[in-house]
Amino acid sequence: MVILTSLVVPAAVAVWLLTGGRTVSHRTANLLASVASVIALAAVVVAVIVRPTVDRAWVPSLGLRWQLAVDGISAPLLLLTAILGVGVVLHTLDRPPKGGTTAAFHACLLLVEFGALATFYARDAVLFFVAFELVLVPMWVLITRFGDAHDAAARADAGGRFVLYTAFGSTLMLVGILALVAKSGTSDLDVLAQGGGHGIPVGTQTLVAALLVAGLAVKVPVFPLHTWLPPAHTTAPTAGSVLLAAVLLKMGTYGLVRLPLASVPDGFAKVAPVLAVLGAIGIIWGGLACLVERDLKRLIAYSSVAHMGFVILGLSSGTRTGLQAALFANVAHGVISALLFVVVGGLKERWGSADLETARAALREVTPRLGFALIVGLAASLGLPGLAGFWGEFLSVYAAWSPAADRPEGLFRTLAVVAAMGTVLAAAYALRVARTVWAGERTAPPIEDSRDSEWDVIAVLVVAVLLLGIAPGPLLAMTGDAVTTIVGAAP
Amino acid sequence: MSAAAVRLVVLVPTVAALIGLLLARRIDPRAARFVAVGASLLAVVMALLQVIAVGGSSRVTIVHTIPALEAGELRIPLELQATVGTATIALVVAIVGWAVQAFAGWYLREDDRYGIFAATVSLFTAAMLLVVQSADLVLTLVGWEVMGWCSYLLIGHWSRNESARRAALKAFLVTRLADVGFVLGVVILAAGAGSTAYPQVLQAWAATDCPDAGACAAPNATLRTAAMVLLVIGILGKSGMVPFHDWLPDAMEGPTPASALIHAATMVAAGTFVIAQLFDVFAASEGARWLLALSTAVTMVYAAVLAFGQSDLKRLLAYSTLSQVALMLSALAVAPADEGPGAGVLHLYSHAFFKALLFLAIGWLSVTVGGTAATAMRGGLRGHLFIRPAMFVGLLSLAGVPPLVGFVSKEHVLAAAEAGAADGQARAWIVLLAGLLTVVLTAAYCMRAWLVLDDLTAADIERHDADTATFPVRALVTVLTILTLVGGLVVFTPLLDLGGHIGWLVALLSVLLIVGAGLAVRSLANGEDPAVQIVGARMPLFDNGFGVDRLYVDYVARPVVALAHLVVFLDREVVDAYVRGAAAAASLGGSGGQRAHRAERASSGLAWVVAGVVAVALAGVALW
Amino acid sequence: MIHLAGPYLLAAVLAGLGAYGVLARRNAVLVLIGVELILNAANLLLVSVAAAGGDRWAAGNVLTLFVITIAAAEVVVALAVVLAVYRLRGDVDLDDVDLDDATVGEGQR
Amino acid sequence: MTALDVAFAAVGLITAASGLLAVTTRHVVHAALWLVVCLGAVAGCYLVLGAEFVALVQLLVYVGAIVVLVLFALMLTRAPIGPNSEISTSRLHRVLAGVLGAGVTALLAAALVPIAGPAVERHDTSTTQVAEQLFGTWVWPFEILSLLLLVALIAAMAVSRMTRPEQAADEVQAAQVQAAQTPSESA
Amino acid sequence: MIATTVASASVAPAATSLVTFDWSVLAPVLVPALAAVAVLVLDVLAPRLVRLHATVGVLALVAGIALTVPGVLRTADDPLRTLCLPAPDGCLFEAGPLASALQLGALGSALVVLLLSWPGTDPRDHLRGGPAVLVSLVLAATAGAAGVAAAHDLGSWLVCLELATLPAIALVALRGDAPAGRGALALLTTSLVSFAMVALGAALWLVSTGEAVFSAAAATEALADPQRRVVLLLAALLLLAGLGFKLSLVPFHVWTPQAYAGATEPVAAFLAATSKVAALAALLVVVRPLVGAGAPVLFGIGMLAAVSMTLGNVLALVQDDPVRLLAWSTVAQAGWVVLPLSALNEQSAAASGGYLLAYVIATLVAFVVVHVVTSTPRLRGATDLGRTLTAYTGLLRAHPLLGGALGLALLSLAGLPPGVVGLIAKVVALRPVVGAGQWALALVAVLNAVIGVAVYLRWFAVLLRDPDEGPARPVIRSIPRPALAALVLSGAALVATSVMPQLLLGLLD
Repeated sequence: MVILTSLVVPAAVAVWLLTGGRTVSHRTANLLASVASVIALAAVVVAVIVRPTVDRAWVPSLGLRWQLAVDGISAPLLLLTAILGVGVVLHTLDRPPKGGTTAAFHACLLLVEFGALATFYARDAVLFFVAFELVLVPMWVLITRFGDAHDAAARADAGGRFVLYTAFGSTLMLVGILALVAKSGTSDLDVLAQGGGHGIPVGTQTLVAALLVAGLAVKVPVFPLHTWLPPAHTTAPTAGSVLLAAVLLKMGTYGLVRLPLASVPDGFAKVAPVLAVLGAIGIIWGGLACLVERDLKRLIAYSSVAHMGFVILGLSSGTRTGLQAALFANVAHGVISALLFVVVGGLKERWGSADLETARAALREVTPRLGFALIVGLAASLGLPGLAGFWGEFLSVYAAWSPAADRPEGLFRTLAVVAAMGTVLAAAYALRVARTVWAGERTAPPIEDSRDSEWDVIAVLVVAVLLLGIAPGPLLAMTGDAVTTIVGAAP
Repeated sequence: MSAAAVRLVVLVPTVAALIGLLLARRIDPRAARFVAVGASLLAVVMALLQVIAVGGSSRVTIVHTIPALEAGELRIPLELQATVGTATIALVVAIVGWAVQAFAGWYLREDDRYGIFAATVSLFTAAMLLVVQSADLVLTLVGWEVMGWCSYLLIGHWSRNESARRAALKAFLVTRLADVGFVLGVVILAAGAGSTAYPQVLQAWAATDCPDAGACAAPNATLRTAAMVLLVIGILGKSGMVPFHDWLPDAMEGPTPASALIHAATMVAAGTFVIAQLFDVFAASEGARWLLALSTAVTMVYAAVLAFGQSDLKRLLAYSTLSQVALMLSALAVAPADEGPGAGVLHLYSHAFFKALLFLAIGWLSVTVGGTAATAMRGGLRGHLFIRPAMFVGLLSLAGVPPLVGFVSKEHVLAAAEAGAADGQARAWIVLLAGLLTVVLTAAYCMRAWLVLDDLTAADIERHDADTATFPVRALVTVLTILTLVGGLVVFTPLLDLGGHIGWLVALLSVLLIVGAGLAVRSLANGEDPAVQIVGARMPLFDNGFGVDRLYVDYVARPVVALAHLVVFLDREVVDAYVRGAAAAASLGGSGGQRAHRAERASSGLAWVVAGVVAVALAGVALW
Repeated sequence: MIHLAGPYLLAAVLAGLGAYGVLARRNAVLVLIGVELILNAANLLLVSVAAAGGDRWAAGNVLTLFVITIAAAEVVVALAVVLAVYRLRGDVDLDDVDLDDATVGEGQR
Repeated sequence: MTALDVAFAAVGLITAASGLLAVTTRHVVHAALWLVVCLGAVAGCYLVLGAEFVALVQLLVYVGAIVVLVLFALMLTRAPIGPNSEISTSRLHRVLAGVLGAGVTALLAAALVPIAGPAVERHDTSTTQVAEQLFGTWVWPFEILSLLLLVALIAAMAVSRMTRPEQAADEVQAAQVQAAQTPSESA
Repeated sequence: MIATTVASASVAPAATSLVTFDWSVLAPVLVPALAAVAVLVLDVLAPRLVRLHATVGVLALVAGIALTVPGVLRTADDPLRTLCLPAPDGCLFEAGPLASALQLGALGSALVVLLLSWPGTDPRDHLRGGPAVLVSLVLAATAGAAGVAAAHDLGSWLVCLELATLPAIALVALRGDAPAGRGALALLTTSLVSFAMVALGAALWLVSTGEAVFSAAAATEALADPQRRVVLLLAALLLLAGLGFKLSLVPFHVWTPQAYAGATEPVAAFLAATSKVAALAALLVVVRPLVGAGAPVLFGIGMLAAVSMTLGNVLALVQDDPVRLLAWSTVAQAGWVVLPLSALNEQSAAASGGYLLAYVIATLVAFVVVHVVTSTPRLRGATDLGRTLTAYTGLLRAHPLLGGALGLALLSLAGLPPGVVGLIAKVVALRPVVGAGQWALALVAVLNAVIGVAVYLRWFAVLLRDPDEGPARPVIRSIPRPALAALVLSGAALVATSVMPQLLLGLLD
């Protein structure tokens, strides 16, 4: 019931906004969306506590069911999505969208939230795919209609890239899912996870795992499938960037945990070294790209590539620690990148562009709040202990150093070293940004500091970054049991 | 009681930092000052309580904090510990922290960002105390990294100066680079133990004889060496040892209280304590000890030489820190395994006092003379009846004149080296020789500093001290002076678990060397700055650390940036080329197909049909 | 007694000729002739099955009748279309390219 | 070689030869006339194969109706009398067409000849049998066929009355009248 | 002549009955067939009541739709049967769920086409022959489509297939201008050749199996004999090729853009929907006995599918005329339709049918909107502006109903939610392919799914723009009521199947 509430309310309000409520004022649309997202958040919170399940037939011909549940792996992501769902709506309050109607903007936000929640709830492989696709069009609309007002061509390009690239990935994933379902005879993720791929030959498992991994890697994104991300982030409106980084990318890693890792572990073990190498390359690649990137939003997008590299590395290690690390880093990156995008999006609005080469007033001097938020975000991004980013990265390196028995140890240890080197690059680019934007002697031209809804959102995110950093225990405990069921207890 | 004290020692400054952060934006700095100084005093009280509670027992008290983290196979207990050693060092740190807070309250009274500075110092102190009290590798790492970040903030406090921004960046990046080693070392140790708690790690890795061969597997010696080498790399970075030494002098761009904090008892010395904690494992890794010995031996001499030639007295102190920290680390590198890390820890203890004293004194002085350059400070002490003795004591202690605290600890270090040499360790000879050389050089630059500061020929300067410094500042200078004077008595208490002793022969030798060096410098000075006399025109070379910064830029920074440009190029032209290529191919195919279908002739349609049938049929025939 | 190879071979030849006729002619009506040849090849096969007694319900014969009738219906419509096109364009050449028309694909209509 | 085989070979040769001429001749009208010969010869084949009713229908419908229609069409579209190279496609095109045609023949022959087997007893199907089956088993397609013929007629009439678009406006009225007349004509 | 033959349908069986007759089973075919004749008769009696003809047609189709329901409700193992011969020969007309669902699709799409071409609603309406001809041709072709779905024997299969084809040629030609002539000519020549191939294929089928029915038993027997197997495969390939023309599979597709562009939009919709249903229905009849035919047929179908979807998508990507875009999209979608057949397992036929129906619904909605937009007067600019994509600029805001319907249709065709039905259809189509382990084909399908997304989003992006950016803002004051009905009908089907895909897929099993 609560699960359905958290899904139906945003979806219904979105549909109404798209049909009946097309002409409502910005305030009304925002109020409605706020109410919807808050209800969804409340329902998600209840669902995370109560852990109800929903199981209803939807398309019996395909064996497709509305099979929804909450477990330790999805709970943090659900909470993250619901909280950010409220956050982005709140953030929009003071900044009416440009490029289309406000109703459409809010509807798109709610639809993305709806799709992401459904993805995280889904316990049926095919339903997962359907939900996975749900977010594409609203996100695409956000990018192409409501994105960077200056450059229509860039919007179209970025939106097209986003939707085509991810559609490619998800269709590939669909092939993998269908192969999996064909081989194992069920699309129930829980049953698949329990089966653990028994009875499927390793060769087939490997193929299925490769398909699933390749498909999901686009969404994560894993090097070299990441080139859609920077343009998408650069052009998307702030709310879109936040959702993209904090929610959409997580769907990829979540899918990796749910599908290949849980369902065809033997096959995944074969693919994992490749994936891990790509993850490590992503860490270095993203970090290096950030060192010379001129556009602040693109820079943060590339840093996302690097951070997701840690998640991938943890996932590939095949240990419980690795999985825990990945899940933690996933959520942490969600919060951190959301914070950074809110700040940077705000800066882009104020500055008119996000080019780092343009000399501007130091944030520390003229806008203490934005400056503080930025430096917290950067510190968390470089993996400073006590902030959210640290635990996932540390545990990820740990997991890579001591991978599961069936992984090539030497390779993974090398990757652990590479990943650790990546943290230096993270420090370098984070401080590069701090040095050019945050610190400095300039006080002109002044810009307005963060206020009202924007500051509220930032404050919540800063608190979340701190909480996750100081007390990682609850989150780790939340994922602990579920991780054990997937990877299996230690030998 | 003791558990609460242990927790509070760490917690009080942390909370102070958070409160300070909230108060930071108040215009009136009094609230911030009150919180910062009050909390630091409270921390001293707590540390004192802890010392009392732990007393002379050799027991290790484990204290729980937040619940342990269960990260899959890895258990992270997140516990603190209290032993006599940790309690004492914690007290030292707390005292230095208080001194710095109290001093900063006065020193930065005009600064519009004092609040945030005070909060950062609180956090810095908390992080160091965490490192000291930690019974868990991860907690150590947390404190370790937070210190690094705080040092970044503190060094870059005056970020309106480009040089401060650069120095902060450099400090953080260099230490961060070395921290890769630290993190990996921690990871390897934890991976071997399945836990990050010190007891488990020590048990798993120490070279103790296993009572029951079946119950515990012998630790992998290669991995152990790797872990410890990596750990040492991290420590070299944080402590500014060669080859990571270049950031530390630049860090003088920060406000003097920050320098005092960084140099005296916290960040640069933290490595000593970490190795001391892991000494049993460390002692068994020859490779790591060699690395540490070589690096510290080079650093102590090199830094001492550089210290002598600095045109800026604050930088002189910075290089002296390098040299002294190298000394304390060298003790760990060469001390015989059964003697333990006591000598190094003792030097950490003593260095904290006299270096804090020196920094605060010089900071105070700089306020009155308007700079820290040797030329500006010339004769600066003449008007300061209050600072003059403090500075004198501090420099003597630094030079290692008996019976000041610096003498006691330095002799312990030398004695450890001697013992190591007696043990047949080749590296101990190196360290011993370097140590003696350092003694000479230290005496020389201390003498130089004194001669500059107390230059009798300089014009008499008005007495400033009475009307500028506040009471707390005077109090703290007094306290630090006293501690520097009598701190050496600690060797007669059970507070520091010392395995060593003073080698009287070496002590005598070093005293002679000190006196000789001092006299030599004095005579060479000839009423001028001795450095000008000796180094002369080569001073700028000394000032920029023999151009090491350039090397970093040319051989590390530039290649990395070049690589980054390459990556961006590849990202755009190769990785993305597939994407653009696919799009281009699709539209090219589209327009090509369009052209092929442009005529749309019915007969070509027919040709297509028949050709298709034949093709399909032939394919079918070929395949049946 | 009869060998079925004969009718089969003839059907194959007729079908090949029809295919050639379809492809080698530009005039719509002549294309129609090729099509008729192929249809006759089909019919020949149907009848030869009937001759061999290999069918039931007189299928060979009946289907031949059906094909003939359908062919007739087709021819009627085909000729109507051809006439109409001829009236519109003045010829029934299949390769005739009306340039104004050919640009339709470019969306400039 | 049975007698029937010989007879079939004779008729078949005529069929093949006339079919070849029908698709290769440069005279438009000749092509239609060769088609008449070819279709007539096919009717002969049917006779040899013992399907006299089909042969009759072939003569009546094909030769009688279809070819006449084709000839009419050729004349109505003012097809030139006499040799005309423009009715064929280019030489290259024709060579390709020839290859394809030969391919079709080869393919079919290769597939069919192996199953021809030895000589079989000719199985005659009487007209009565055909009629019984046609109105018994095959009555459903037969009825649908009647609808097909009707529709083809209607469609042909409607289409062949097309005029140029500029006359369209006043055609609407006329078309309705014409549509009204169509069924009665066919009936 | 007509009157008598129709009458004989009811009289003859009684006299020489070899087959049984169950009128209710035949009704989905008979009702539109009779209505086609009735419209012609009405035209004679009351030529001025043009609306009446259309009404009769609509009523007949509605009745036909209702009459398919019993067949839909049956299971695949127990279809409705009629025209049965004494055992062991079985029945010549079998309406199982799949066949009935396809009949339903044909009748439903024809209903939308009739509503769209309602007399007097299109100012450009100058069709030859008047409304009655159009209505009766549509009805006749629909009857053919419905008939071929259930046909089990070569005779009715051939006749029904041709009944579904011939009127379509005439329908294209009816518009009476040069493009229509060209389109009709292209369609005509291709269809003639294709019919020739189909006839040849049917003859070869009879040669190899000795049966005039598409029976699995006979086919299996023929496949067991190596020599007959070759002939049967050749027959199958020829039949496949002939039907490929109707389905617009590459390389039999060339007529498609020409004919679509030349015909009126309702007729194009007919070609895109009803005609495709007939073709697939015919194909399924052929393919089902061939389960077990193995590589050659599978390879042939797979190749056709891969090439069709690729070429169709790539060319659709560069089209600027919405009708041509939809034409090329038909080519691409045809590839998707036959994709599952390349696996030839028990899921394939239903998967193929399911995909086709989803496509038909979406494409009908698109055609309805295109028709409304092109037949609507504009503020400035020429009347045929509706035939460029820019004419749809800002349609979502300018006319939410039309824009929303078109948008949903495009997303369904692209296979993106909220067009869930398209997405589910892709799942359905890919499932047998993946199940059979045809990875290369699956990869091609994946790539084409992406290009397809690009194709339809390109148009969808235009809908999203600001209406003022467009060259000539369409002034759609009111949609003619029949067109509105068509829009509501097809749109409702699209929405309903998107929310509950089971409504569609449930028809098939």
